[in-house]
Amino acid sequence: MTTILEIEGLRKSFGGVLVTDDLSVSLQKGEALGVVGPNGAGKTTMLNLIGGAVRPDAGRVLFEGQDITHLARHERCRRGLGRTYQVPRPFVGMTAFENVLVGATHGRGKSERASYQTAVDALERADLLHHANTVAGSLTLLDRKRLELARALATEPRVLLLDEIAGGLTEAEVNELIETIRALRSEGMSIIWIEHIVHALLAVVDRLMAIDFGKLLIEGDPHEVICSPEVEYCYMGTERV
Amino acid sequence: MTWVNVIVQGVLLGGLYALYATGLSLVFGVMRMVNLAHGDLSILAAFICLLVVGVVDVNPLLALVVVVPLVFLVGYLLQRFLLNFTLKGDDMRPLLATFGLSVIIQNGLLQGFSADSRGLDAGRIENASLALGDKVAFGWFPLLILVVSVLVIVLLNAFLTRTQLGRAFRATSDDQGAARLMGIDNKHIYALAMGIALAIVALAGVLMGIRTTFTPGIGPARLVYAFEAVIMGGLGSSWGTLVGGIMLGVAQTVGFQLSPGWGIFVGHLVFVTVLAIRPSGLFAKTVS
Amino acid sequence: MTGPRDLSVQRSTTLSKTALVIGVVTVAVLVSVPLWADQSTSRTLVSLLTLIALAQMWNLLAGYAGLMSVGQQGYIGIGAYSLWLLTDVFGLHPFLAVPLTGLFAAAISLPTAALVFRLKGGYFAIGTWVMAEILRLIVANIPQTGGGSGRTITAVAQMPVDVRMRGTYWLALAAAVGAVLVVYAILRARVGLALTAIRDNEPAVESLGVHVFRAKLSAYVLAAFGCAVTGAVVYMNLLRIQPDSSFSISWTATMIFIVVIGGVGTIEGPILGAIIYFTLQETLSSYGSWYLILLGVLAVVITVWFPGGLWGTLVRRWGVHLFPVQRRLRLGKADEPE
Amino acid sequence: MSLLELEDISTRYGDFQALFSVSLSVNAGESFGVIGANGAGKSTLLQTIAGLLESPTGTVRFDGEAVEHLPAHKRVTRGISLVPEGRRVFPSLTVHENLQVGAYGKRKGPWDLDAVYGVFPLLVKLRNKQASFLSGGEQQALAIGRALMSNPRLLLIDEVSLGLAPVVIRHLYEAMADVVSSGMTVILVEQDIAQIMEVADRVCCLLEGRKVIEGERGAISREQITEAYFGTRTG
Repeated sequence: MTTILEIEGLRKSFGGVLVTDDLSVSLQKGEALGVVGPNGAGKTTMLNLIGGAVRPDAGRVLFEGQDITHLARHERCRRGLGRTYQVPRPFVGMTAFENVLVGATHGRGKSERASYQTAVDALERADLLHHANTVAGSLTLLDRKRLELARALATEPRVLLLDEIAGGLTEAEVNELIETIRALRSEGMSIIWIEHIVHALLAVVDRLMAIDFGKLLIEGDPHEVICSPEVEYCYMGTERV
Repeated sequence: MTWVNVIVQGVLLGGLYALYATGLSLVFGVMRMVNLAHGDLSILAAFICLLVVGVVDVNPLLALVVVVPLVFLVGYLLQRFLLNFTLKGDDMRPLLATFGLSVIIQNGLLQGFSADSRGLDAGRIENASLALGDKVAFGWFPLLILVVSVLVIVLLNAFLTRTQLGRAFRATSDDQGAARLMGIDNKHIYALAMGIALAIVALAGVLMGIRTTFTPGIGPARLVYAFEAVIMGGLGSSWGTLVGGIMLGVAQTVGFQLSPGWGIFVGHLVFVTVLAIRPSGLFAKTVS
Repeated sequence: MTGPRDLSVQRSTTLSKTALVIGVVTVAVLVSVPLWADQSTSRTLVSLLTLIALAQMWNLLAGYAGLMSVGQQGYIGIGAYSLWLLTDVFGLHPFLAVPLTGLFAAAISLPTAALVFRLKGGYFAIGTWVMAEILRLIVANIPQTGGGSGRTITAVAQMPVDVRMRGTYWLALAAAVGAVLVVYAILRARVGLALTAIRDNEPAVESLGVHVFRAKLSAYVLAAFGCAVTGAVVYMNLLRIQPDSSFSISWTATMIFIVVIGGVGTIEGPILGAIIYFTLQETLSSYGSWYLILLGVLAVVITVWFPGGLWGTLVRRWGVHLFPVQRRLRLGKADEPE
Repeated sequence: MSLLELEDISTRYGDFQALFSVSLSVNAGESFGVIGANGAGKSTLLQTIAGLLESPTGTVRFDGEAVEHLPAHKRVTRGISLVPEGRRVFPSLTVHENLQVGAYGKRKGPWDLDAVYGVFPLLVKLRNKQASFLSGGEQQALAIGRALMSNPRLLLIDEVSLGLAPVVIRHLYEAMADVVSSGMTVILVEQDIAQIMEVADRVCCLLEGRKVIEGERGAISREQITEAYFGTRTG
């Protein structure tokens, strides 16, 4: 296996509070990596650092062997990093199809006509094709989450960053989503998935890591990690105040 | 005029700009809104003062007692019953509305007072000056303006940090939704902020009217100077705004000394330079 | 996953096809105006056409790129002064010089953007104003341009009147039709997709590979180009350039009034707005200040209570689009989307 | 007697309906728990009571008076106070100033700076610290203290435990037990069922914007709650 994404010694603080502290992770090609940790542990910041929404104070991000630490967000997307946001950010005035088309054209630098098929495929894989012509502003939460996924897929990423995509969904909806992500994984997509719903993660990921206070606590086999004292420690409690 | 003297004059002029800028900055701080009619409202205040002085023959400085509260009221009502409605949705709406307002005020003044130059006569203090040695001399009145602007900044800071209402201003600025949960009526706070900002600007307008002459059309330039002072000083820093105003004043005075046509231009040039080198301003609060 | 299939994307409606036909006929008639109408008619139409062109440019900035500029007068002034430079100084034929003025403005707009793009929202607005002022002050202080009192563009003034009038008319028509078509083409193209997405949710767009800065910059540069060319057309008629009037904020005020009245963020709005503004101007401008006060009140009332302007209100009520930028997906019968 | 009565409350955000004709009543002195999955409408319910939302339909009666037309700030002066989701302390104000702003409505009552510092002693040494530099648990304590400063008769608390370590949550719940025992009426929203079953006298569960179960703490079985929580029957 080859490493597709690697972060080395990432450090980031906001207003004096260290949210990412010397974090290093590597992701193999075709691997699905799950990330757990309490709220405020720095999980989303980690994705922001990888996706380029936030620049680190120290450390490097390597994608396919190249240093992308100082690349702008759109550049990273074009290189093959796709991401979804925890709170969906649809372009409310455009239809689902047009939303996805933004990713399909700009994410890959293709002409619009050449992107139609990509957009349709992305909608279909995210199970949103039946709402293609619905204005995004009137989609339900589940469909907005699907739209997030479809837009990211339309950029044809090699690494997909998922931020709590299952949060707020019902059990049945979560199960549908698991199937979708499983299918992506079996097609060879590399995935980093932050999620609170642990059973969803366990159903998909090859490897799990737990972080707290911006630090890596433990990583390894998903079941072992979940049962580890470190994870129990951070979920079940110690003095934090 | 020696260069030392030029710089002293510039610093004094900067006091006036800082006064304009403080109002602009207060409104932006509390409601993230830029009032494009800011300068025109200060000229409106100068004309109101002219009217007051014309009706009851008093010193314009005394007329401030009427003008400032009146303009405060105008600001309050304007925000409460017009501009508050533009704060929802597209952030271009307050700009468009205040731009329209600017055109209304300018042309209203033009209609009422013609395009002639006016001035306010405050008597002897206008021309009294103090000589330091035989090289430097400055007018008492420009010095008074600088003192007033420092005083306004001190008082405003004290208001914002020491009083319950001031804390409500800052709380609303931080998170208006959470502020409402504390029993704070954000619409009232916005209106008060506009009222206070315009009261400050009214003070600036009248002082400027005493210092120099004015016409209905010079409002936009006041807005531009206020803006340059705010950006140079750094958003959210009241003393930065004072320094920004002084820098602009000095740059313009030095420019005028070099060549009368280029004075304002040198001011813009200093602004552009700061924007290019330090876009967050000289004294920007660190983002937390 | 399925392979390629029968898909098509519908981008027009019956109404828009009708509108296209009417549009083509209208333009054809407009092209022929100088051949049969008198000079005052074509002179009047030049004013209307230039208003449409300017409003389209401002709408591209404010309505699509989210850039509230109050400094477009800077580029109009550049258009006026570079027309003089190209004709009187470099000896180019005025008709040839008009389109070239846009290049000057585009060149100036790049470093300007590098500065003003550092400012956001209302401060961006005042920043653009400062830039226009800087241009005005430079021009006013160079003796060669005639300084503060300006000068007459001799090469244009010395043209035979009927040649100048006809040429100016066709240039104005080209500017107006060109502005509409270019904005329309942009919105239907990839960059239009990006601009519309930026308008809806700017932070999310970058993660989808959109170069937000470049999209906004292209709109800004294009608007500078368009304003300069249109400004040059205007001065083909006015003949006399002067810093205070060529770089006057009232140019931008006009654009703002037109777009606000007509409806920001649509192509139809600025056209409609220009016609209304023009009618008001023709009937009421003799009232001077009162007329401008009325426009100000209109702008405030529309902004506060009818934010979509006239066309926006029509769209909300009847859903009409004469220039559709939609992309409706059509698939085979079995899985037709709702 | 009931202090708060909701009748037929429906709330929508644009095209999305978050609550479907929810009715419930809360008695004075009671602590009432609202549970449900993410997105079930719990926060929306609290925001509706607090008056933060634009146009809910239905009636909100507080102490016998209809308050649904009152804006949020006026409900505070009547005695309804919300500790919002995500704490939302004023980041640029100090801890002390945050508490002072809490007393903006000038309602009389037992809660003042001393009383709040008494319940949350950890805030004392932080009093001059800017709120943005506080940890999650400290911010939550501050948010609750700030709400208490308004001397509410009804305290609404949205997800105390969100993102906090169990020990911290335990501390906060201990502090809140003091508040409840002082006779304050409290509505707590939680995702964590176990936590709420310890504190609440009565609970209701929301599922996709509808109230699916309501009753005394002892009267509902864990299975009933799990079923209501995940909607396993409705699937």
